[in-house]
Amino acid sequence: MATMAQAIRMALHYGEENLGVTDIFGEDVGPPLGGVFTCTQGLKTAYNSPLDERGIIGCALGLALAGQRPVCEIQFGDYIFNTIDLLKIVGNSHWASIGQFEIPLVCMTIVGAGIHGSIYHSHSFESIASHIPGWKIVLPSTPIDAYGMMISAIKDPNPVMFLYPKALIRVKGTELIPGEPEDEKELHRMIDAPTGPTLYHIMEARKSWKPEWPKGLTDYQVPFGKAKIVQEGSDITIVTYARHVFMAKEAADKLKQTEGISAEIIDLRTLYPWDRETVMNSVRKTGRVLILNEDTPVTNFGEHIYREIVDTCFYELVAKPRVLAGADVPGVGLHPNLEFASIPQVQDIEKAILAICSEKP
Amino acid sequence: MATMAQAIRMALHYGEENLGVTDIFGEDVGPPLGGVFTCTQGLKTAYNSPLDERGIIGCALGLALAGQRPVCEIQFGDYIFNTIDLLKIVGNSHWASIGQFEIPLVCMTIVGAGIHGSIYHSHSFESIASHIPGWKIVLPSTPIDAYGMMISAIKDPNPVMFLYPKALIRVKGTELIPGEPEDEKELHRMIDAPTGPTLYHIMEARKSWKPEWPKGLTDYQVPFGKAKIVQEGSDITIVTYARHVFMAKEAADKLKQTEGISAEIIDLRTLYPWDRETVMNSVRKTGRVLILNEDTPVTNFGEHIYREIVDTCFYELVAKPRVLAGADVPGVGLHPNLEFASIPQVQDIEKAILAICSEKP
Amino acid sequence: MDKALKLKILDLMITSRCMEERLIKMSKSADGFFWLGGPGEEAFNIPLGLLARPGQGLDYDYFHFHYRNGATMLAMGMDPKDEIRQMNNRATDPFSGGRNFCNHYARYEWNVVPVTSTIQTQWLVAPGTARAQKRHGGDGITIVTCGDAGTAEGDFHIGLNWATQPGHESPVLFIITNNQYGISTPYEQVHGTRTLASMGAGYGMEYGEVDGTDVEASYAKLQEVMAYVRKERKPFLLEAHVTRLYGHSSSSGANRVPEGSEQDPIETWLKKLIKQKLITREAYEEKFKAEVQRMNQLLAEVKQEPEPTGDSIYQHIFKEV
Amino acid sequence: MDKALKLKILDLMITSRCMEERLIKMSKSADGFFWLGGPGEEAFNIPLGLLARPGQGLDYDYFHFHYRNGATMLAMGMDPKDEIRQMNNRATDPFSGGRNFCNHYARYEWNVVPVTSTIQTQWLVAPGTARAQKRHGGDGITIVTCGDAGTAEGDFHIGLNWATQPGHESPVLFIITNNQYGISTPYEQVHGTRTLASMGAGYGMEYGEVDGTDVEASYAKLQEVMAYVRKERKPFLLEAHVTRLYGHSSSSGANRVPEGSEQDPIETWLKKLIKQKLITREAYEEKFKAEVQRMNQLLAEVKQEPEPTGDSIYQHIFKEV
Ligand SMILES: Cc1ncc(C[n+]2csc(CCOP(=O)(O)OP(=O)(O)O)c2C)c(N)n1
Ligand SMILES: Cc1ncc(C[n+]2csc(CCOP(=O)(O)OP(=O)(O)O)c2C)c(N)n1
Ligand SMILES: [Mg+2]
Ligand SMILES: [Mg+2]
Repeated sequence: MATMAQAIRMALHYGEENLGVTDIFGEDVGPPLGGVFTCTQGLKTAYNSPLDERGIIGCALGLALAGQRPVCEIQFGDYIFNTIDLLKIVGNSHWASIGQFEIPLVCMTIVGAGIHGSIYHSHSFESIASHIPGWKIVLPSTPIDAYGMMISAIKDPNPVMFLYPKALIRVKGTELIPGEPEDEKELHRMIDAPTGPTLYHIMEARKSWKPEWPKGLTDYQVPFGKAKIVQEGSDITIVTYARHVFMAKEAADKLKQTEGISAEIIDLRTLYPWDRETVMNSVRKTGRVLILNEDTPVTNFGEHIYREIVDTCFYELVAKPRVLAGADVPGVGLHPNLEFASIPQVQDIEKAILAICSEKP
Repeated sequence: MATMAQAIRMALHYGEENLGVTDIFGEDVGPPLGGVFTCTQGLKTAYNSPLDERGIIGCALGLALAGQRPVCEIQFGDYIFNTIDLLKIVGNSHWASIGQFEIPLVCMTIVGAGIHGSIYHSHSFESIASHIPGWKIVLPSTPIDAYGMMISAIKDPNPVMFLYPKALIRVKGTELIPGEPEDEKELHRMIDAPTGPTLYHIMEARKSWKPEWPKGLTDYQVPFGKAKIVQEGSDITIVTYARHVFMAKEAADKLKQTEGISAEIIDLRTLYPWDRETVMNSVRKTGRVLILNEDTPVTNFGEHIYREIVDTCFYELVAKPRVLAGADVPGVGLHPNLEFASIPQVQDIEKAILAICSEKP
Repeated sequence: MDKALKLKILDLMITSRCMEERLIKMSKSADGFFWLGGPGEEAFNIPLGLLARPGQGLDYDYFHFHYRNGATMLAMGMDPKDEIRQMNNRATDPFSGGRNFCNHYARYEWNVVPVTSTIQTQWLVAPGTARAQKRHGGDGITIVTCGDAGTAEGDFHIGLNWATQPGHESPVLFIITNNQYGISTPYEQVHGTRTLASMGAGYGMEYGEVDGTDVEASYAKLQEVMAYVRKERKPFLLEAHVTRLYGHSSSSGANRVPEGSEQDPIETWLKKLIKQKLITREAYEEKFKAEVQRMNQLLAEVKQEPEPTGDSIYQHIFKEV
Repeated sequence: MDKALKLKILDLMITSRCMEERLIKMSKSADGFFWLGGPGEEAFNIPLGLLARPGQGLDYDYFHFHYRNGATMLAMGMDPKDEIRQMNNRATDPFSGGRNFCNHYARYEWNVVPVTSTIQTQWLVAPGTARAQKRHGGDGITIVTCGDAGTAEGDFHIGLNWATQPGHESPVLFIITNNQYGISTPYEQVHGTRTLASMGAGYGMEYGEVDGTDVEASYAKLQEVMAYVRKERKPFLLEAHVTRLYGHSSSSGANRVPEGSEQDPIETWLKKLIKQKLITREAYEEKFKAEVQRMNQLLAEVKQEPEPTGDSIYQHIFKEV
């Protein structure tokens, strides 16, 4: 099965062939590398930009204003924080011009911890992103969702922030993307650029390389604003996304066995607009909820979900809800002891579930 | 009584004379203007920087690293959004160097709506600011608090984000700042720079002008992390700050008269670290709470307070709490109809109080 | 320059000045809030508007304006009533529906992208429209303006850098209108070099200066550099020296600067045309008076138009799919 | 340059290379995570460290390093064990206590301010320390380094602009180590001009280039420009042409580039010293082998040192009042 990197690459290929994508650009996005996470290898409209995030967002906005359909990349979500004013402008241009200009722009950037990224390569971005009006925000956890949400992002005439998790970029999917060859070695042969020990070898190897795109790719979409119930359950609802979907699953599996707790896990997928209906229905059913993510805890996006849940289901909650988020510290330290203490781990999730489920109404 | 602008100016003067402030700088901060809101008139260490917010934060950090004590200004909080990466670095430098470097830096910037500031001069900053670890954040609502918190900010060896409200900058205080002359005309004569119809007149008038600083100014401090109970009450707690302290008061006064509702109003003053004790004690007493601010509502700082309150007082709340914040739109429109629809007004606050107080447990 | 053009420019100058002075009065009364605009820049901004090619799409020019380009918009054909609508924040304001400050244009049919209040960010959006134009072919160009103080932002560097990226050199006319001040900060306090234009050299870009209070010099220079940008599909950095006759904005009083402190380009042009016997001062004063009247009339009309409603804030957040 | 200095530089080169190669091996084993560093920059970075004046406070130099300045730190007197501690993220890492990547120094006693991973932000912090030095007097200067690709950030402009603000011109030695690549992006793809140094002209700043693979040229140039900055209290922009012998970082493999593709400054220097009969290749190889051994030994020792504990993340968020 395709990894998320391959899935994104195939969606971008579909986008440039069929959906009018004109420019895929960013730092190291074009040849020879095709992205530091390989998401843009072999794409015909991919090119390298100057090392300059403000220029990237600015140029993408200009392209969108001129009727193009750009997909720009900020190499690491960690390096998007010098562009917040520009993201505000991107988000307000349609509104400020009373609908005159459309801004069909996708900004993709990889987020979160889990790859020993140390102080400055472990940031989450959803809390600040969700505070910037005028953007739709997605954060898929699986390759097929990444494919389907990238197609939706490209088709949307509005700015879309396509976040994707560092920790899951190389994880293989469990569902075949429509059109993806069944044999993953075959997929590798077809679309992964040849590699080598150094950039010189890579440049040499790729001189004559051309990807062989799977023929049957479709415009399979995952609609915005639709969460996925990863597993049904009756005792507690876990609202999460990205890497923590899998960590929640692990914790829930364990507690199913040891305590018989039945957890319903919701993968939000779209963070703005998020799926209130699925979340509220679940909370109404279970009466207990854990909101889980890895961003720092003060003014955390999970607190928004939390507020909405309490506001909507206050008299239906049987235990006080919880937000489990990252530690309130200025960075994720490099040593695993530090990272584990900063980012919710499976055992922290277990503890939180137990605490909520053992609360007597 | 002094306005907030005068209060800040006097505190900065006290700081440069007695607390080692070395550099007060920013756009139009030095002569001839002394700040677009007059906060830095007549200060001996005030000077103009290039029009460049990134340079301002960067230079301030450099000065702090070199043992200086800078107070920098971002002319409008609205123009701080291109510096978020730098604010993160300022906030992590002490931590990243395991305590080797101190960062005694104050960044002052004016925030919020209420002066017909239109799309790009009406932003709140507390939600994003509070999501950046390593900073202390204050937002005073009165001149005397502004004085006392600026003194505290200067004395603190850590980065302090000194936010102050546009709508209140010219409002006179009701309490004399220690050392402030009793006659406000006298204060005006002493410390307000002469003005004129154009910049040319102003430059001419100020050539020979020198402020006459009040002799008795003290290092009166408002400690960080201490909220102020603006009025005591028993039916509902209103947690707010800045301009909305006064709007809450107005709404509460009205409802006292018409409905006999007794509201306790808390002016948070410090947003990080905020005064959990005062807030929780009040909520425990009233069982009802309204959290009120004007920032946009998704991932709003008020949602953090909300989460903490629900988490701490869940079983003591007799009605579901509410957050009343700005509208979820990309900007505050210029026409008053638009601004009033975007920012909580007195009657919106009344409605929210009524809704909470009329809820049957 | 033929006579008709000379007089047309004078007419546009009059309209522009009367419009701005109408706006200034509005900012001092209950008819408007914040004002800022371009009195002092007309001799440059009008030729710019006349030589530009407004229209929709890549065959036309794209405009990324600073907040002092009212005269340019008039020269491009804007009805001054629209500007008054924006100043009076009416629902009928065609640029922002009463949402934005005056001089904050957005006009899709003319490729005028939304003016933003953030200093200098337009400088890094401009290379984007220019890249699209370069790819499209034809001779449409991107025009972007800024002030002198704003060049201190990193975005100044970024715009020039992107427009000269090898393989992506693109047709941007970068214009700095240098009025010697950023609000209250004099040019010499914040810039170490005599000219900002010469910064272009570092990027291997063509650059130049012009006296932006001189109509003929401005017109000629703009003709020359636009032809270069249109043809070569490469950027040009132009610094125009202009004045700021009503100070920075209504925040700084919006009062006329003292006689003799800054040149009034309309007076300069008028004197020239009088000398050339193309007009008399009396005729000019007549025109001016009539235009003042017209602006008053336009305001009276605009004030009858609907206000935006509170509910309308939720419109146009997203384009419906 | 006397013989002793020449040999000292060679010794430092050996130490530096052996240290970096030790780190690279760690990144490929369980002993470390991400690596990046400076093999290929030694001929420039060591003279820089030797000529700099580390110490605490305004009388000494301030350092705002890029992430390839290990050789500079060694030349300034760093114990390679400290670098290995950081790579092994031990609690004993004196720079960050196991919190940060290798080559991310912070040393208060030497005015080495925390190295940040954000490209180019150091460029706008540097004018701050330099302003403090200018005010203080003496001849302490601020030294800031960056790569070629990073100069595309707006912060490049900002640093140069602040260091030349009239009345605030300050003693910053701005250094670009140009290795012709930003990760995988070749210099020619993103820069329209042959030299980055010449950008200094736009700011009225002195500037120059040097072959950073040549020890003597680097030493002489640094001596000259440091003397200028120390004395004139004005900035200088220096571009050093260097190589990148192990590619960008461990993310790109951290393998040695093919023979002949990039110059190894140690080999060049060694050949020169052999020619001058200051050393034999055998003696060099002996030294190198011994240094490899020493690094292994240091790692073995470091691995016995304590790890940071989870709880420690809450230390040093704020300085206690
Ligand atoms: C990013 C940003 N910072 C600060 C401001 C506030 N501000 C508005 S205009 C101005 C001065 C601009 O001066 P200049 O660039 O010379 O243009 P001018 O107004 O003189 O035409 C400032 C500081 C702003 N609008 N945007
Ligand atoms: C602001 C920012 N953007 C992107 C990155 C990711 N990144 C790390 S190193 C690098 C390339 C830097 O190239 P250059 O400036 O030439 O320095 P070199 O590594 O070649 O010494 C990039 C893009 C970053 N660290 N910071
Ligand atoms: Mg100006
Ligand atoms: Mg490089």
